[in-house]
Amino acid sequence: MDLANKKWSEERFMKVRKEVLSQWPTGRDVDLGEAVKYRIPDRKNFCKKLREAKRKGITLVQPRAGVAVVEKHIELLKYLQNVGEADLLPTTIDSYTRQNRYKECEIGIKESKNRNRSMLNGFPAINHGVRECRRVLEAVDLPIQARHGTPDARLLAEIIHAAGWSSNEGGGISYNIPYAKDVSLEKSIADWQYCDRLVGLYEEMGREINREPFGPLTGTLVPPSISNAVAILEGLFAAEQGVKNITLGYGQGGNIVQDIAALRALEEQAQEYFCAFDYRVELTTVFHQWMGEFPEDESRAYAIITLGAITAVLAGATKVIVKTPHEALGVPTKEANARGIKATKQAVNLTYGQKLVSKEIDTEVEVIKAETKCILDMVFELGKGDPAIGTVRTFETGVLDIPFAPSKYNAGKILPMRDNSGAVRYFEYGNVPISRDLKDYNRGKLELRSRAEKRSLCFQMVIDDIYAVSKGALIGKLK
Amino acid sequence: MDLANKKWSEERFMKVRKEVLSQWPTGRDVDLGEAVKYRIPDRKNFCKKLREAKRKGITLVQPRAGVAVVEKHIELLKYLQNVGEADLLPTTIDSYTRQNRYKECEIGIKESKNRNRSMLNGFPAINHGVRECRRVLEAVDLPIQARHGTPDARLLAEIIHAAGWSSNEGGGISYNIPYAKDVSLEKSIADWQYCDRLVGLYEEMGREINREPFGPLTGTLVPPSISNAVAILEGLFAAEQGVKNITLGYGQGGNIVQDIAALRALEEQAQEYFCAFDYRVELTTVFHQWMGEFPEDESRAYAIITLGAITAVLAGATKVIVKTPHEALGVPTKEANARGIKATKQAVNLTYGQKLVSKEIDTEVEVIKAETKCILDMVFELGKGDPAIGTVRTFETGVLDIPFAPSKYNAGKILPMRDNSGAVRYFEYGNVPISRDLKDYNRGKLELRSRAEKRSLCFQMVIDDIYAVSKGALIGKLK
Amino acid sequence: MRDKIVLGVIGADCHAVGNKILEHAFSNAGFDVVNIGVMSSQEDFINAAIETDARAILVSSLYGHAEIDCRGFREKCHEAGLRDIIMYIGGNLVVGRQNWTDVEKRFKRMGFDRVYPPGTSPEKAIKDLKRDLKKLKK
Amino acid sequence: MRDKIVLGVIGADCHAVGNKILEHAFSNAGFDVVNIGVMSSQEDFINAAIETDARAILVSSLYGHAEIDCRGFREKCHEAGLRDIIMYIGGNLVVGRQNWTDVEKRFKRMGFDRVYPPGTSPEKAIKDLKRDLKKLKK
Ligand code: B12
Ligand code: B12
Repeated sequence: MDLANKKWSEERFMKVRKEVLSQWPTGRDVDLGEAVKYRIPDRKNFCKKLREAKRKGITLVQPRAGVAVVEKHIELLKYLQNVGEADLLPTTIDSYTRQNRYKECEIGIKESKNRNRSMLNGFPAINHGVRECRRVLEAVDLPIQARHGTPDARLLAEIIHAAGWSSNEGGGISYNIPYAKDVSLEKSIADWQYCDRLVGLYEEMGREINREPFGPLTGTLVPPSISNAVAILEGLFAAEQGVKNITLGYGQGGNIVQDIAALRALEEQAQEYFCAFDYRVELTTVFHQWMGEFPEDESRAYAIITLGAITAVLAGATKVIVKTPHEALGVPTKEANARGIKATKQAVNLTYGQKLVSKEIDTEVEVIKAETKCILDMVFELGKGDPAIGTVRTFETGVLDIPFAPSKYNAGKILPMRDNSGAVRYFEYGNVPISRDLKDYNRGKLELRSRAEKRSLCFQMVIDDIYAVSKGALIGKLK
Repeated sequence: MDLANKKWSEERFMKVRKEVLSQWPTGRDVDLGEAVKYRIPDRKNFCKKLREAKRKGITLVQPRAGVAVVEKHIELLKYLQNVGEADLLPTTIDSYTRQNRYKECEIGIKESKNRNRSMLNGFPAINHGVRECRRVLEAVDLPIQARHGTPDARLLAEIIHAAGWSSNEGGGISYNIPYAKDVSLEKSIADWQYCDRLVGLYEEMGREINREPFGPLTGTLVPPSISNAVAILEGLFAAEQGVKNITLGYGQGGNIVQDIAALRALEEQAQEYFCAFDYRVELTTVFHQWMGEFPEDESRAYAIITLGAITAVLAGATKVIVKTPHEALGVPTKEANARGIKATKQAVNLTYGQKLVSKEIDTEVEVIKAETKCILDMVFELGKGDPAIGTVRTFETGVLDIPFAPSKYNAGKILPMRDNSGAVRYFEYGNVPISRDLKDYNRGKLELRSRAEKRSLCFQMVIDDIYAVSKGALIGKLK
Repeated sequence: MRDKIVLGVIGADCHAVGNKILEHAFSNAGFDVVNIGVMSSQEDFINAAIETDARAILVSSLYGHAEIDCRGFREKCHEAGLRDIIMYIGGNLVVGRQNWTDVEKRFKRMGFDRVYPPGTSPEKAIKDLKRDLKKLKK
Repeated sequence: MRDKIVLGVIGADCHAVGNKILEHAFSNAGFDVVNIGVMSSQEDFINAAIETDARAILVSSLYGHAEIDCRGFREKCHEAGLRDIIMYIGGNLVVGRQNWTDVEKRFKRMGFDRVYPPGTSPEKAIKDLKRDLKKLKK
């Protein structure tokens, strides 16, 4: 395998770059020299905002949003900024762009204009090109980040960073396995090395850019040690390519103690790995409000959103990504989106300065770190010390396994399940190399539920758990 | 003083009763013998529902609601039951009834019918009388509780219990000092002894009825030890008159640790006092979602409602009283009311089974209990062992003092303030006899805030704190 | 000389927090505030205004019964000889959420000079009152 | 003999959870499910249906692009000789929240026999499919 967790040479990068920029006509407009000179005010700089928030112990609030047509997208972002009072802006990229199907984007843009409603589920940044993306940034007063789900985001990264967007979400694992069906990890990890190297280059030329691996993966009952292992790996990949400002993330599971513990474990353990590899990175964290299925009822959605916001603060997250009361039904209107932000801001401000210290949290931190270490140890072992090679091999063997993921490069053998307090545990391990004692811990927790519900642990309980939140509870209990 | 915490003789009760029942024509329809025979199904029995919830560790959800006209009130309650999925029903009584101004109720009812909108802020149960109140109960499938704020609720208690409503909120302190201007405590405590004795009589005749002192008082920055002291006193008053099923309450302050601690302290300490006096009562708890000023924005209101619901569960409350997204603007429509319930139910079900154990909580429990004991010790001292007499004397001397209360029988000398984590502390003590070391604890916490905000502690901070939640934060910080 | 104003909460309404803050704010702003507190009747307001020779009556009503409580208030002021006293009202005036322009109209028709929606800041009313008093003095 | 059905998620759509549950539910209900998974093209569905001689095609689309992705689907089935194959579609079919009857109409016009709103339970579709198949066999 060609892959290695090794900083790309300038030669290799530039060679690939030529090809990348020719993938679509707008690639021609990318000019690195010009882009570095383009001045971005501090208030639109993702890294600066995150740094300040971390210093002050504040949790910033960021929505998701994107529509097909530039004017409408600007209107949307301004609304979220002015009415919603967002702290950071996103631009969610549409699904065709994510699959590099730019021709279909053209159709989507045209029809969106004709019908005066967005036919795309996001903003097709590549089709719009550098100039238009810059116009979006200039129209707002906050930093913009691209949020997507693109296995090969090389051209996208070129265009958005040239436009001055100072953060890019994604990673070679997290934007492949949950988002694609047959893209190999060799390819996606290499393609994201490109994205990271691009950011590294900008850093070397004096422009700060933030990178954020996508924490929640499939958003559906992911055990914290799985998503933390992936986040740490992607953090290492990014750091190796010269990325200096990294935000690692985690998606709300619903059990407050486990969620607080998971984010704390992630931050501490990632820092340990960065130190071990001597990477100097500025690390911040992001907490995603519930990424699984939502109920249709808006009042119920608000409750989930608020629980997420509160947990984010108690976990000490640098930012929180917001869901909306329309989540179950479809891409939210700008009004619904703003409502999600407002509820989140209120909750964040109500809990600002509050801390929870508890032995239970400490225990969960230890458990999550230990499980994560089981996985990462095996990654390094199979990769003979190289985490990139190790990642590919662990997925091949099902050592790393993401529940419910669509990719054929994912074993799909593990099954998660909630315990009796709603914490997500391992039910089936597949080949995930969790140690004996930790398996006992998981099993013990699940047994309590089994006893409480008077049913033996079974696949139906997993299904019940998937539906539970949207049906009004955390745990899929028998009535 | 005539008052004493002593079970009323039957003779005394019956003598007063004659007078009470003649206060308004509908009093004539109250027939204790008939009322005891009137069968109430288990599902409409407050005591049974609470007992079962406590056993299962569930937090029940109860709204507030009441309109002037019977048909509309039935429609409202059925909606909250069927669409809102409330677990327990209320009937909020209008403000004229609370002041025994039944003639004004007549006007309100008439005009409400004419204009086809409620001109009263609640249900005038006395004017409607036993038969109509019973019609309300028969139209629904859940227990009904009267919720009001009536210093002299004797006739009201007679009518609602005769109608089969199996719970009554209130107490001689909590429905006087925050709700009236010049009703003496001697009178209100005696009048509530009557209400409690009536419940005691029902119990003796085999009908279970729940009583619930009103925990939140003015709902505005009340230090937990003040409201807990009042709740425990009213619990003792009720128990002495033969009440067997008591729910003690507390209004959300906003700091999660303090709120959990306050409810735990209340339950434990009340139980200690009941034991000391050899009262056998079944004790449950109620947590009130934020009782202070709300923001007008509905999304923000949802966040407060949800935080309250979550805290209620973490605190182990037997039930939670729900606010609505319309709170800041006016009595909610039935739809808005149901929305508040749904958000609460979702939050309650998401957190069901979750527990928080922490040293910080334990410390706060100790502090609150110790402060409460300082106050109660003085009540017993001034009352020469009688808590009723002691209550009157402590209010006279400002030993018991409720912040922002309208009553002229309240000293109004204490001032509360939030500390840097949002917990409500004593800033000015007036004559509240908190011991030196506890004062140091309070002061220490406030000093942290003073330093963080770089302003010395002052009255403006109290005002800022009053407005804070409605302006989007817990603490009234300088920007 | 400081202008005298009568402040209070009308009817059977016990909401005391806003009243205390309004007293504080108007005093700080240079008014001589006669605060008759919660649960005050029309007569309480009128007597206080006559006794203290007040320039304005500031009525609060939070609990929703203001429509009933304020009926005939302006007329009674007239009868009592308070002819050009300024009358403001604010709070949560009606039961429930209603169209604000309708509510305002209703209360203006009842004789209030200014009618304030829920959540009005004291500062706004202070500014208005200073302006209205200046006009009156001219 | 168990009825064969083809199941999949159309277009560039990666939502896999519902697809896995549908497979489980339809199998349990006695169908022989050919699950082509996420990110399947019209051709993928058609080929699978032809190969397996399926009675029905069940299309999921969660991500909002179904209108574009399903264009001409029925016609292509016809061309491929799948003349009376049953076609269902469900999920979050359009971008955003739209009037459901409009959406349903739009997709029926495209040739789908049944169109399901967000959050439809598998049980509902299983019942419908059994009924529709029975009708077809008569
Ligand atoms: C989990 C999730 C994800 C995960 C998916 C992981 C994975 N690979 O499976 C992640 C985070 C990766 C993701 C990504 C995206 N998502 Co998504 N996602 C969700 C979410 C929260 C839950 C989906 C889910 O798993 N539900 C649980 C399963 C059991 O239910 P289900 O999928 O609805 O399927 C059931 C029923 O619908 C029905 N059904 C489904 N199909 C059919 C077909 C037939 C014939 C029948 C009878 C029934 C039926 O039966 C199924 C079983 O019960 C939904 C919102 C929601 N529903 O709450 C959004 C949602 C579907 N996602 C959405 C979008 C837009 C995206 C993204 C484009 C980007 C984004 N905005 O984040 C990308 C998609 C990229 C791509 N190329 O596809 C939108 C779609 C918007 C729209 N249609 O207007 C939604 C509605 C969220 C929203 N409101 O914006 N998502
Ligand atoms: C705290 C509170 C209580 C406490 C009051 C304690 C006390 N004694 O003060 C308690 C719990 C006891 C209580 C009881 C009741 N309350 Co209450 N209460 C509230 C709440 C949550 C906050 C009020 C408050 O203190 N605000 C803080 C202060 C600073 O603001 P404020 O009072 O609005 O006053 C400010 C402005 O309005 C303005 N202002 C006020 N008056 C005036 C006048 C002028 C001229 C001007 C210029 C400005 C002005 O300036 C003030 C200072 O900034 C409000 C809802 C809300 N606003 O969130 C409900 C609310 C006022 N209550 C309400 C009701 C109905 C009641 C009850 C009848 C019963 C019930 N449903 O629970 C009883 C009243 C009994 C009675 N006899 O009066 C309703 C009124 C409904 C309506 N109008 O449609 C409200 C709106 C809640 C609701 N949505 O149902 N309540």
